[in-house]
Amino acid sequence: MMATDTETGAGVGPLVQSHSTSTPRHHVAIFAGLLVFGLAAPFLLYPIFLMKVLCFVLFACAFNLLLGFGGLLSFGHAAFFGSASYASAHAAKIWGFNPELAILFGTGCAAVLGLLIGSLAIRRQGIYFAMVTLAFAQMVFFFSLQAPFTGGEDGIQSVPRGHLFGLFDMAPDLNLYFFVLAIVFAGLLAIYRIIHSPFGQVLKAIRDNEQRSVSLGYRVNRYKLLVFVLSAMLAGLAGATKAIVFQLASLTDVYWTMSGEVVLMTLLGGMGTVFGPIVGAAIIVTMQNYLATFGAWVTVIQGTIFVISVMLFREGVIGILSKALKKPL
Amino acid sequence: TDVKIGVMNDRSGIYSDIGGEGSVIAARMAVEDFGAADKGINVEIVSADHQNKPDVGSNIARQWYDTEGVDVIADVPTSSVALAVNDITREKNKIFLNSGAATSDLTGAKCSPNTVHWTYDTWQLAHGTGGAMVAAGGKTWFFLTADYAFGHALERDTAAVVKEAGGEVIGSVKTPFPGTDFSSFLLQAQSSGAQVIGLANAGGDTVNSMKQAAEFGITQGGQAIAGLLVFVNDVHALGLDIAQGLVLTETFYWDLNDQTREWSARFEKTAGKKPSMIQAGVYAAVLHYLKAVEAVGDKDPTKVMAKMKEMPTDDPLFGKGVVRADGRKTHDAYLFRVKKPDQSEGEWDLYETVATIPADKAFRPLADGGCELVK
Amino acid sequence: MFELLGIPPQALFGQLLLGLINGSFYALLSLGLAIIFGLLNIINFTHGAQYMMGAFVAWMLLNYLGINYWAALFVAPVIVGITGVIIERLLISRLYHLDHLYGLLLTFGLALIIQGLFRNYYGISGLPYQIPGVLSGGQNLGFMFLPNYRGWVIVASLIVCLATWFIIEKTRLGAYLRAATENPTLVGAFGINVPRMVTLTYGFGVALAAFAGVLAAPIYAVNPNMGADLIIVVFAVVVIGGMGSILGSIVTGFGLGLIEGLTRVFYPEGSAVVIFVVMAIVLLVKPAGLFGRAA
Amino acid sequence: MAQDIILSANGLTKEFKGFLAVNDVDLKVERGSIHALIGPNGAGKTTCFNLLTKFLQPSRGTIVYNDRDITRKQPADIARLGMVRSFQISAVFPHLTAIENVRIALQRNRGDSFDFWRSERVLTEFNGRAAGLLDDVGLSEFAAVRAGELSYGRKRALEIATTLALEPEMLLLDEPMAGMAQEDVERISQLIRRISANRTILMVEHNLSVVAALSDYITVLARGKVLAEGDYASVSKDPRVVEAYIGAEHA
Amino acid sequence: MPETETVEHASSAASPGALLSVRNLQGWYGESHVLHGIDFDVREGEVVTLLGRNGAGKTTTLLAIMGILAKRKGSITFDGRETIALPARAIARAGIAFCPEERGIFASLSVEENLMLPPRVREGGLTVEQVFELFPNLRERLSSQGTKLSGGEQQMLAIGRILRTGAKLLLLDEPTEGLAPVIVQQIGHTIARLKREGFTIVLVEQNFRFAASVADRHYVVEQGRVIDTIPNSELDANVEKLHGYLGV
Ligand SMILES: Nc1ncnc2c1ncn2[C@@H]1O[C@H](COP(=O)(O)OP(=O)(O)OP(=O)(O)O)[C@@H](O)[C@H]1O
Ligand SMILES: Nc1ncnc2c1ncn2[C@@H]1O[C@H](COP(=O)(O)OP(=O)(O)OP(=O)(O)O)[C@@H](O)[C@H]1O
Ligand SMILES: [Mg+2]
Ligand SMILES: [Mg+2]
Repeated sequence: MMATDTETGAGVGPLVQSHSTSTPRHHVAIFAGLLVFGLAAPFLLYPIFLMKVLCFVLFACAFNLLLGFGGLLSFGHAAFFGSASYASAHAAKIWGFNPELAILFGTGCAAVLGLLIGSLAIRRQGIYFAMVTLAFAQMVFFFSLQAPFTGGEDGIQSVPRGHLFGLFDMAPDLNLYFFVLAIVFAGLLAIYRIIHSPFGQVLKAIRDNEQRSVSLGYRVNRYKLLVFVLSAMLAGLAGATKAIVFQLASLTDVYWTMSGEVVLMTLLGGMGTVFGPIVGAAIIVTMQNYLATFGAWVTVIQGTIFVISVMLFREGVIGILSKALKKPL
Repeated sequence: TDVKIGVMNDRSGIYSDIGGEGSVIAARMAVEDFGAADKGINVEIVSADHQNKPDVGSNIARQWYDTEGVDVIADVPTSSVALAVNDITREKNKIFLNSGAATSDLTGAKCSPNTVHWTYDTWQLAHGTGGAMVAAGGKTWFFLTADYAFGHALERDTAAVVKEAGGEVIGSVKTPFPGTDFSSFLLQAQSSGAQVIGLANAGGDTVNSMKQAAEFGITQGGQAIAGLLVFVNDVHALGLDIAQGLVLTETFYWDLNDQTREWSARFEKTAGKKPSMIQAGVYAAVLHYLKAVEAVGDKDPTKVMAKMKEMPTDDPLFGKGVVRADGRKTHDAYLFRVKKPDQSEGEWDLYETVATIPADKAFRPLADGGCELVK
Repeated sequence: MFELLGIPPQALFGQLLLGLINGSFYALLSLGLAIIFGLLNIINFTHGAQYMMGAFVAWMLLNYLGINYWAALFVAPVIVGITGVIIERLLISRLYHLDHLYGLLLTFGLALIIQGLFRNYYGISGLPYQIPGVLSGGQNLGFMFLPNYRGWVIVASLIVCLATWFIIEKTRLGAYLRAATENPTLVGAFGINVPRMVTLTYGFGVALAAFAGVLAAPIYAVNPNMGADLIIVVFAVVVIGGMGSILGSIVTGFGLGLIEGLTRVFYPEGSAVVIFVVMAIVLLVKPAGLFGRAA
Repeated sequence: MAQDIILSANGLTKEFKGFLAVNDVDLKVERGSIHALIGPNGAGKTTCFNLLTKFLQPSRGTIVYNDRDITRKQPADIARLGMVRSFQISAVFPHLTAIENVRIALQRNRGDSFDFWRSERVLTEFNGRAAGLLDDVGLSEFAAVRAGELSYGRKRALEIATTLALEPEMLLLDEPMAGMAQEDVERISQLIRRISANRTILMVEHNLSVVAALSDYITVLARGKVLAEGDYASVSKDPRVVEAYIGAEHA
Repeated sequence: MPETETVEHASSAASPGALLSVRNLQGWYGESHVLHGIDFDVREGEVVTLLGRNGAGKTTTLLAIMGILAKRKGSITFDGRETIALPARAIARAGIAFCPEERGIFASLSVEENLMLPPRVREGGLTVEQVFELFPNLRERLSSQGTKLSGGEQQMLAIGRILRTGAKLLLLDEPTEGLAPVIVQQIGHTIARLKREGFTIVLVEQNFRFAASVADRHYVVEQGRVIDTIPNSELDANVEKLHGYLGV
């Protein structure tokens, strides 16, 4: 009793599955399937919508790296998503960077910001960690609201999509789509590798029992910082890409509700699963897209969906599926 | 011809009462009143909530144009969203009938050959209210400015008017947006001793700051309050007890003449309340657009836009007017004063007209806007 | 911008007093939130919506049933508290064995629903609620004009806060509550009806929010969005005070009201962010918050 | 033979808000020995452990390990210097399987595992050693079971296996036998004896038969101070120790 | 709590004189079936122990009796009442108290609050003064935070607080774990005294010697079943067998 109680109460544990050491074959198959779907999708669906989904998929997966596998609940991930989006929009619009460089620049900014915020935040745990990240994110928001180059409420609009490597015109949606697909897919593979690396194994241990990890000689703060920076950087990659896709960087990207949204995506899909956040992000973005026509009822419908999913599918779509199939997904 | 009109506005946030579903109703009324079906024009109306976020708005606009065959986007309050939609409409060569947004940039620095800005703008508000107050003796001003682009623009424009008219701005304070508690800022305004406290904010911010000004006895102390962007719905929400004596500018009020009264009564039947000037603007703009389509016999945006600018406007709500080369629609504006409770004869009997500002004075002169379309 | 010397001390007093009034709301709201978090381990994101419901119920009582402000001050919290009890029994009670993230998600969803429904029925412009007759007018304090009603807000909130603090920190009930937070199973095994206690506590926390809502109704427009963004600020207050510390959330609530008030004078744009700056500093220096017990 | 001291503490003191939990303790642990730290509950044994392994900062005093002053080091660095501890309340990684628990420790010897770009397949090289260690503590059949589902006693055994995986030069064991069934006590005792061959062990234990059987030297703490020192025979006869700790009835 | 007449139950096997009767008790953790039919009886005023290897199911048995194990089946009669379906709080009110293996001291409560936490369910429990006599350490650390106590002190606190409640039946899960020999002896005396005063005790113990010194009867648990019963008086004769069970 007491043992089970403290365990389930202690953290994100129960949903996290322990993976065997070798990459399960069905994971390879799923990745391949996702890629095929990604390649075919723009011929069936609206490419801009798909790109939005892709950006949020990457964002949610980056967040899940920190929460589901690092055991750290950041409530300020919008800071990285948004600052990267501003940075890449600025680089592309004002400095005339090519899209790949603008995105790289944005990602770099997010990583630096992640290093700054992370090195302060990881000194705290649990809900306090969440709150410190939130506090810093609010400061980033404030900065974005006040700083001259961010355009305040208007944001940075009319960002040029430019030419990839100075060669390929990114203005046609399809061209841009395949570029974005490549970025996001590479991002997902990177995350997968991080999770299943020796580093990832230590992360799991730290999340399970930090004290014990210390006593075994692990300098846990460095691990936490590294995963924080990696997560911030990948979130930044998503944000920077989004700015180029929509030709816009705005306050929405740095507002706290964005941090909340990514939590929702991750939970809805299944925290601590590899593929959950992908599904979660797809569901939420689709929902927002199609609910827009319901007008004032949008929030009511959205709220109802959250309540239902918490009450009935709390392990997330993929979490449940994974249980049913008895396979880690 | 088949025409698809997208009404995009805030349907759940702070501007949903002045636009929202009411704007959709107004657009539908325009289609009916025009008798589109009889004239062989098939009109479909869709709507969406942009949540006052430029990213959401631009997303919807893009999708509407790309995948849903929308020809015209109407309403779009909130300046930042309006500017985003302005860009996309130009890129896709469609038509944007803005009624809800305030920024005068839409017909100035950022003007577009595809946009008509119908109802009002910051220049007009500043000149209407600011000019009138100074003329009435309010020489010293203190601004409560909502801390975002719209607030800044409104303050800047009004301050310019005040100075031009011989008044003086003795202070201003930027208030976090959106805010609920303005007492601290009002206290600063009070202790500044300014004759006029200018509220460079909108919606809930205006309502709350008015309410609290009354609570702290600011108007009793002899200071006047100028609402730079106040809608009839705000006054209705405040109640006359608090709002009485407030001076403000609008370009439409339901009780102006028989035509507006008749139309507003019909509107009220479906919407449950009197129309705001934004909703009136949506009606008039859609009506004018349909007339142009009929005249051209085609919905080609370039041709229709040329027609809209060439053809004088005429509708029951704003009377006769023109769409200028920069996209600005001009018409008369009115300076209103909010009635005292004992003057009011009904729930919506809220304003008395102080002055009518003729169309050519009400809006920024064509040459001053810096619009590239004006040679 | 920093006109420290330009501000006469008189005006400063006025601003501090206003800060204290805001602090009263922070204290009341964060107190409710702290109690709920402390016991249920749930970050009650519905708190803002429940505060708004308090104001709305007061408005409805007046407009539909003719029940005046003073009665509403008691009736509205009870009604909203009961809705809280229902929510707890029906929904939240099924989440205790899970990570507190789920509670957050659920209450966040509920907040969306509640706010959306009120928006649909009552619009967004807000509804007027008059200051009760006895409290209209105000006192000229020399340095400022203090509306009577605002003075009442400070008094009422202080009384309620202190009474609550006493119950939780100084009585046996409080010990049960705190113990149940840590290990409900074991407390149940001591013969205490933990589920009922938890339900009532949630109801009480919600009632506190509603009480703040009724207090707020005459000052701010009764508006479906009035609590929407508040929750995050109030939550910051709870964290600064030290999670689970009742006294901490009360003192911090009032204190932050003051700090925010001062910021409004010296750097008004910053008043929305100052609480978070304070929070970051506090947490980095004192990890468990100002009054929190170290873990 | 001249004493070869691996770990020594001088004037070690820890004060908690006016309460002296450890009060001016001098401790010398000889290399290669099994040194027991015993004493009544609340005597300050665990606190001593926490001080030695830097989980707590001493209020006063110095700690020297292998001729190096470690008084100001971080806990993780202590482990890196070869001094590893176990915890009084069992400490495992509940969501990892038993073998993964051990591997985490083995992995540390690869150097710091910051390589997030490598596949975790590189870790399979440790499987053999990990299985061997599990076998040593009698857990081989539980290799694939999640640590959180093991019974209490087995968790303790797993903890020891994990500790041993680091091949520490010095081991600090806090009540390794607590909560163990008789059979395990035997097994773990033998295990400790076996591993002590080339290591130093400092151990807190209340099971006197284990202490008697295993320890070369004993320090008795009471109320934060050293009460007596010596081998089991002499310490167990010390009337002060009998009164404060062993009790009259103990055989 | 009024004494109720012993009611005849469907589970006819419940022996009439027993205060606690456990029949065919099954228990699960989630999916995994841990108890496979535990049977034993305790008469009023007896001390019995459950012995067995690690993981045999001793703790789980206590959890099931206390009503904390979520999934349980079979029959548990206490004082003539069937309690298998009751919630933990009702079982506690009926007069059973439990001292968990992990001690369950509350970090957010002071030592004093921890001690005073469990409500009295019946007359006849120890007074606070008597608890201090038994465990003098506690008196000194009264205002300190509960979990700041040393491991052994926490154990004392956990035992002390349920002695206060006056529950008739005490379930003690390894009460001597981590305690100094002097204290173990004291607890032995305490148990003997509680027994004299009419308390009934179910003890889970690893410390065989200790168990032998206090108990009337030993039940040997293996893989979720009681496989043997040994009265304390016959202990000497059965030492070999017992060692076999426990693997000594
Ligand atoms: N963090 C702390 N704050 C305050 N007091 C503490 C703290 N840690 C330990 N103590 C006190 O210091 C004393 C020594 O505790 P310690 O845990 O070292 O005892 P111990 O010798 O290990 O006892 P045991 O054999 O029961 O485990 C105890 O009285 C305990 O209450
Ligand atoms: N929370 C849990 N989830 C799943 N299985 C569990 C859990 N707790 C215990 N078990 C399993 O149930 C069985 C019985 O455990 P229990 O704790 O009752 O043993 P015990 O006899 O008390 O052992 P010990 O002497 O080690 O305390 C063991 O096989 C154990 O692995
Ligand atoms: Mg200890
Ligand atoms: Mg056990």
